[in-house]
Amino acid sequence: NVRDRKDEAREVSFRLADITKETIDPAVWGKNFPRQYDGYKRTVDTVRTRYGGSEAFQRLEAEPALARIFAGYAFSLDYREERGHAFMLLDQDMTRRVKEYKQPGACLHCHSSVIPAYRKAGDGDIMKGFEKVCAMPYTDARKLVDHSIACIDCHDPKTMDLRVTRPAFLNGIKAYMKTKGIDNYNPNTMATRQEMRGFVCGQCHVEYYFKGDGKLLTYPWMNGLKVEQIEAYYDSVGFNDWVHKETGAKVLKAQHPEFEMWNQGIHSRSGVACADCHMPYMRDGAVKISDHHVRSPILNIARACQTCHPQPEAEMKTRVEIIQERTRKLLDRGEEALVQMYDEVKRAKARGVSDAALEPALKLQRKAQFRLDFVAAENSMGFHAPQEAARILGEAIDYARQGQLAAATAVK
Amino acid sequence: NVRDRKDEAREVSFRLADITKETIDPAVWGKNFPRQYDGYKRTVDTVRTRYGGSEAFQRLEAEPALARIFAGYAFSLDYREERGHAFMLLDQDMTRRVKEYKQPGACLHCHSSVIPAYRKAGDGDIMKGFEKVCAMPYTDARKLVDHSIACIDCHDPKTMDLRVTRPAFLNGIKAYMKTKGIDNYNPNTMATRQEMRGFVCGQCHVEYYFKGDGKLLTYPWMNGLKVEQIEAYYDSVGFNDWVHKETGAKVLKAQHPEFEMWNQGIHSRSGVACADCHMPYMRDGAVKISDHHVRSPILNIARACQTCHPQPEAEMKTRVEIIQERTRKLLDRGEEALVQMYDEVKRAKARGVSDAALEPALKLQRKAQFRLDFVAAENSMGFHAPQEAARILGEAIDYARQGQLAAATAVK
Amino acid sequence: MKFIPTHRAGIILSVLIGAMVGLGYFTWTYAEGGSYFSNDPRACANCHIMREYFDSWQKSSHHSRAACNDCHTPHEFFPKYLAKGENGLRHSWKFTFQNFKEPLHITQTNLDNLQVNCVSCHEGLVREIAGRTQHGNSKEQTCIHCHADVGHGARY
Ligand code: HEC
Ligand code: HEC
Ligand code: HEC
Ligand code: HEC
Ligand code: HEC
Ligand code: HEC
Ligand code: HEC
Ligand code: HEC
Ligand code: HEC
Ligand code: HEC
Ligand code: HEC
Ligand code: HEC
Ligand code: HEC
Ligand code: HEC
Ligand SMILES: [Ca+2]
Ligand SMILES: [Ca+2]
Repeated sequence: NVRDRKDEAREVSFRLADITKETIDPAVWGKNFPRQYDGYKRTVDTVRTRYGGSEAFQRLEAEPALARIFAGYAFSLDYREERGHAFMLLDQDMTRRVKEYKQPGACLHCHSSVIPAYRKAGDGDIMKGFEKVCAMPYTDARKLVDHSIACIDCHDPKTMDLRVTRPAFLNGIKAYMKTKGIDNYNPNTMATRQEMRGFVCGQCHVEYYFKGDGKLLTYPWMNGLKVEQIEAYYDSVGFNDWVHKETGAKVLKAQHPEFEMWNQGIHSRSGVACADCHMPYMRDGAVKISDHHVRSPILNIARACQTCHPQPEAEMKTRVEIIQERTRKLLDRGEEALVQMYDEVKRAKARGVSDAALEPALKLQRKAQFRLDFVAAENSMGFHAPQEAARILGEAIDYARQGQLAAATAVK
Repeated sequence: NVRDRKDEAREVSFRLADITKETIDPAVWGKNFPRQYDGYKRTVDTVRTRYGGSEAFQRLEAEPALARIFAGYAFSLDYREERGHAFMLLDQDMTRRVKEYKQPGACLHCHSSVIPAYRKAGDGDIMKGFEKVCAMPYTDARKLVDHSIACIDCHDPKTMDLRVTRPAFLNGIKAYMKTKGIDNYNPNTMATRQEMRGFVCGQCHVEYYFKGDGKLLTYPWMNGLKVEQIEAYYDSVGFNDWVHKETGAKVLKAQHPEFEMWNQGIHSRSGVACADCHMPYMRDGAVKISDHHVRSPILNIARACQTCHPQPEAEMKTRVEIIQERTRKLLDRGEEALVQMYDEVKRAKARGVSDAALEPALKLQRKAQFRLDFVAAENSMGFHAPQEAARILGEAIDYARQGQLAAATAVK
Repeated sequence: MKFIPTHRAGIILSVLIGAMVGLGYFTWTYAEGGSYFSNDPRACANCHIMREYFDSWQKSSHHSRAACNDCHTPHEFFPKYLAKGENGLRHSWKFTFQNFKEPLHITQTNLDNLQVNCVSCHEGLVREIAGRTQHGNSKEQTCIHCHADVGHGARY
């Protein structure tokens, strides 16, 4: 009844537990904020959507071309659909990419509540600790953490304000803002609240690489966030993720560039942030809170979309699917072009064409492959920036076919 | 001042002149509706926008690749940016495509206020007259009309309701609705008012061809409005616009498929019609009228966009330009691929490759060329359906490069 | 969030009232600028250009819950009449001389008032989420970022 609700509304934030900058355990935070904690715990759910959802199926089976595209790289062994935040540490421990390959401590930056560990390793200096942990072998670093993402990763323990803590993001966003003429950018003091609702996610949902022998986790935003700007950076530092086993090309892998792609889309231009769709407000008793069950908005269209878009749920779902299907079809086309290119390169080698003569083809492969993967590895199947995704795939196809042609016409 | 405005609000439509179904002259209609007539007359303006506007510059000069793309076709002689409605008859008379080529009376369907002429030629039966006039030589048919688009082409002279009169559209939309399971569709009795605000434009802003010896103007919507559905129709009837002079391919030309592309876009899905952007409401004193100065919305952002999008004008302009620039860049890429394909075909011919062996390449050219042109000839530079335009161009590039490869590897 | 009328506001108010008198009979009365001091939504619609906002408000979710002034003017006495005076004067002036830009767009000041009003009615519900700022950066997340249609229905 009304009186109950009014009472409930008053006791929104009881301060039962004392939270400090060392308090990782969400259960402790949950004493003060039980509603958010409840949602947070529900990220263990596993429900599939047409192109996403939280069931960790093997992508290599769903899309056999991927095994050839990643030939020679750990991703050709085990590459799954990602699932809810609750699993992030477990899934990292379990992947054959970790079990059968040597990985650095850098991996933990985005799969665990790692800041206190950095602080400790750096004797109080997070940035120093970060550098140190990045360089450690995964198995050693793994012992320093014991929790996947926790409240402390997005919230200031005193004020509950959003804040970003991840060193690689702080470095990355500073470099990016510099390209826009802003020096020494610090999101924690300079960002608006709405920007923070995207930045907290941009801490992890981004393209990255490990720089140099120190395996320093780095976000390649020195020229900007667009695919060709990132590529230009990698080219300028001569980086490649691996050597393609079928062709010998020095290629790049893209990883979950959600933040970068969202930045090219109309929602971001309209100030609509990740949290608006992935953590929409929900009514819980007499108060409205952010749904901490971070998941596919397709599973929550009423709250995630309909306050802004008055169309029926089914219509909103169809809109997403039209966008995703267009993307998927271009992706299929791109994968076919890439695979045919590999065949052509192999035929050329069989003809006795020299590596030098194949160089132009392999350079084109690098371009094609990075673009294709930039869309394929982005987890919204084009939704975050539909036209941009299609543009990138158009370029990927162009380069793949040009590479095929270069291989077909290469003379020994 | 206020008193005037209050009075004005009352006297919206005087009925001074008598209008019948034979009254073409807009000046007569203008007596009853001076405000709309005023706007209508302003379509003589010539202002350029980045990718559109109403200055009739030569496209062949702005984009030299076009001359090769249309090699052997009248469009390689003279192909201009279109301008305002006031010029439609004049521009048709003046183009070298009419002056130096024989054209049928069918052309007049969309460039003149032709219905009374059809009625006369068909002895009261518009459809019969339409068929007759289509088959006439242009110069003969030209004598039957003397006015470019007039009020009567969109309005019922009795009620002023919107209505569609163009026979090719009535046939086309009926065929299209059949693909959606609706038989005997008649827009004049079955369409909503909002649908009519798009249909009146769809009478002319569409892809078309002249069917058979009777040169019957036909809208190729029998399978649907998407580019591959239209292509499938043309393939099924074995139609081609011309034979490409450089390669010998049997190719298709797309013309202004605004209606078809808009149909694939989010605005159309949201029920936003052509008139909403190209004839937005404007206040004239105390009354709101539709701006009959049909033109680029970029020249009128406040009224055309800001009723729905509260963002500043400059921002709306930038949004359009981002979309158009992405489209333009993919178009450039597609044109380059096509032109390189022609070169490859010519080299193959020089090598002595037979026509039969080149057949696969030429089939691919047909596919590539139609897709590229579908976007290039559509006059919004991708804006009406951004992701769809990029998807089509991605396919165009794929086919052009495959054609190039087929030519390069064809053996004699 | 209570707005305490400051000394400055008082001065502005008196200047405004003076100016209004100075503006004379025609602008204010014929253009029905006085409507601004009424709480009756129909009073706003006295100006035909307010008509469509009146109409859309009638179809909106709030027509039985909030009238124009509940959203568009501050709820406290002094700020309320200050805002009404300022808006009334500006709008009457512009209406008379027809020198406003269409479509109309709410001003930043009025937008700020609006935000305060949403929160003041929905205080209980939104106490967890409203008023939160980001480290000295006072840029709020506005309610109409998501609920743009509450007062006037969906734009399309
Ligand atoms: C306007 C709404 C919207 C915004 C803003 C948005 N997303 Fe998404 N996101 C979606 C939709 C819709 C999908 C597709 C879900 C599906 O296919 O099930 C998606 C998919 C995802 C997925 C994959 C989810 C899954 O089910 O596997 C991730 C991860 C993701 N987004 C992260 C982000 C991040 C990070 C940001 C901000 C940088 C962001 N999103 C911004 C709507 C949005
Ligand atoms: C500390 C790093 C980190 C941060 C911060 C982070 N994420 Fe994630 N996110 C991950 C990882 C890792 C996964 C994959 C977990 C797995 O597959 O086990 C993931 C998965 C997801 C998924 C997929 C869930 C599903 O059901 O498939 C979505 C959606 C998502 N995140 C959105 C967000 C949003 C929105 C934010 C910010 C509000 C955010 N993430 C912040 C690391 C992070
Ligand atoms: C910059 C942040 C970041 C870093 C660094 C990072 N991850 Fe992730 N990881 C994510 C995000 C975000 C997801 C969820 C999105 C996705 O799967 O594409 C994810 C998903 C995963 C998944 C589940 C899906 C899959 O790919 O099978 C595994 C396993 C994984 N990461 C392992 C690793 C390993 C191993 C490393 C180090 C080599 C690593 N991650 C480094 C952010 C990161
Ligand atoms: C980022 C988007 C967003 C913003 C900003 C936002 N809301 Fe909401 N609001 C929602 C969503 C989503 C719901 C639906 C919640 C549900 O159904 O569980 C909602 C529901 C509501 C409800 C109805 C609750 C009910 O069930 O009756 C009210 C009242 C409300 N919001 C007021 C506000 C006010 C006041 C503000 C500004 C302080 C605000 N909202 C800001 C997204 C938002
Ligand atoms: C992946 C990032 C992330 C994690 C992890 C996270 N939150 Fe949040 N939280 C957010 C975002 C985003 C908001 C919205 C803040 C805003 O709008 O300023 C939020 C808001 C809140 C709020 C303010 C009220 C509301 O619901 O909007 C509370 C309280 C809160 N979170 C508690 C918690 C608790 C407790 C945990 C751990 C169980 C937690 N959060 C974990 C991102 C996160
Ligand atoms: C906080 C507001 C907000 C939320 C939440 C939101 N949108 Fe949007 N959406 C917008 C705005 C703003 C635009 C840009 C067009 C405009 O100005 O109206 C837009 C545009 C779109 C478009 C057209 C652009 C395109 O890429 O084709 C689609 C489709 C769309 N949204 C779907 C969704 C879906 C699905 C969700 C939920 C997962 C969602 N939106 C959530 C505000 C929102
Ligand atoms: C949501 C707004 C919108 C809708 C709806 C819309 N258009 Fe457009 N249209 C535009 C914009 C923006 C341009 C680009 C103008 C430019 O580049 O100057 C454009 C360009 C055009 C042009 C070229 C104008 C020029 O300046 O050369 C034509 C012709 C056109 N549209 C016809 C149509 C037709 C016919 C329809 C309906 C089938 C339609 N449009 C629907 C916004 C719209
Ligand atoms: C009777 C055929 C016909 C109808 C009906 C028609 N148009 Fe056109 N339209 C044309 C022709 C022909 C031209 C090119 C005129 C020229 O270049 O001389 C044109 C040009 C245009 C242009 C380009 C103007 C410029 O400044 O470049 C726009 C925009 C346009 N039409 C929009 C519309 C809209 C919107 C409608 C419906 C409300 C419509 N048209 C109805 C035949 C038609
Ligand atoms: C189905 C309707 C339709 C038919 C039939 C039609 N036109 Fe057009 N025409 C248009 C529209 C709409 C435009 C404006 C859009 C554009 O230019 O792409 C236009 C533009 C033009 C222009 C100005 C731009 C340019 O291309 O240089 C010329 C000249 C022209 N048409 C000549 C012709 C000739 C000659 C024929 C017959 C062979 C013809 N038209 C048949 C609808 C039509
Ligand atoms: C290219 C098509 C077209 C032509 C030509 C045209 N109109 Fe219209 N007219 C429209 C559209 C579209 C509307 C909006 C109707 C609606 O919303 O139902 C309209 C509306 C009107 C209205 C209703 C009031 C208003 O402004 O919305 C009048 C009166 C009118 N036109 C008069 C004329 C006169 C007079 C002429 C000739 C000088 C003319 N029209 C030529 C398309 C056209
Ligand atoms: C009658 C309403 C209306 C008018 C007029 C209108 N729009 Fe939109 N616009 C929409 C709707 C509805 C959407 C779809 C997203 C949504 O639901 O918010 C949209 C989406 C968009 C988008 C995002 C989709 C995309 O393709 O990226 C852009 C950009 C846009 N509009 C620009 C414009 C411009 C520019 C104009 C004026 C030339 C315009 N709009 C006129 C209603 C309108
Ligand atoms: C429940 C709150 C609410 C009520 C009641 C309300 N409005 Fe509004 N009004 C708004 C909001 C919110 C906006 C801003 C919309 C936007 O920017 O998207 C607005 C904007 C306006 C605008 C400017 C147009 C614009 O889009 O910025 C006018 C004029 C207006 N209202 C007049 C009125 C009149 C007159 C009434 C009473 C008949 C009224 N309003 C009742 C919430 C309300
Ligand atoms: C004297 C005629 C008139 C009356 C009465 C009137 N308005 Fe307005 N209103 C206008 C004009 C003119 C504008 C445009 C002003 C501009 O563009 O700066 C306007 C603009 C507005 C705006 C948007 C611009 C802004 O200042 O934020 C709002 C909100 C608004 N009016 C609300 C109201 C409300 C609420 C009432 C009743 C209390 C009302 N109006 C009564 C003439 C009037
Ligand atoms: C005069 C008081 C008052 C003002 C001012 C007010 N509201 Fe409300 N609002 C109500 C009442 C009463 C209800 C219905 C009961 C409830 O849900 O609390 C309501 C319902 C709502 C709802 C749920 C119903 C719906 O429309 O979806 C939302 C959302 C909402 N208000 C948002 C807003 C926003 C945003 C503003 C400011 C622009 C605002 N309100 C201003 C009193 C008000
Ligand atoms: Ca997933
Ligand atoms: Ca033009």
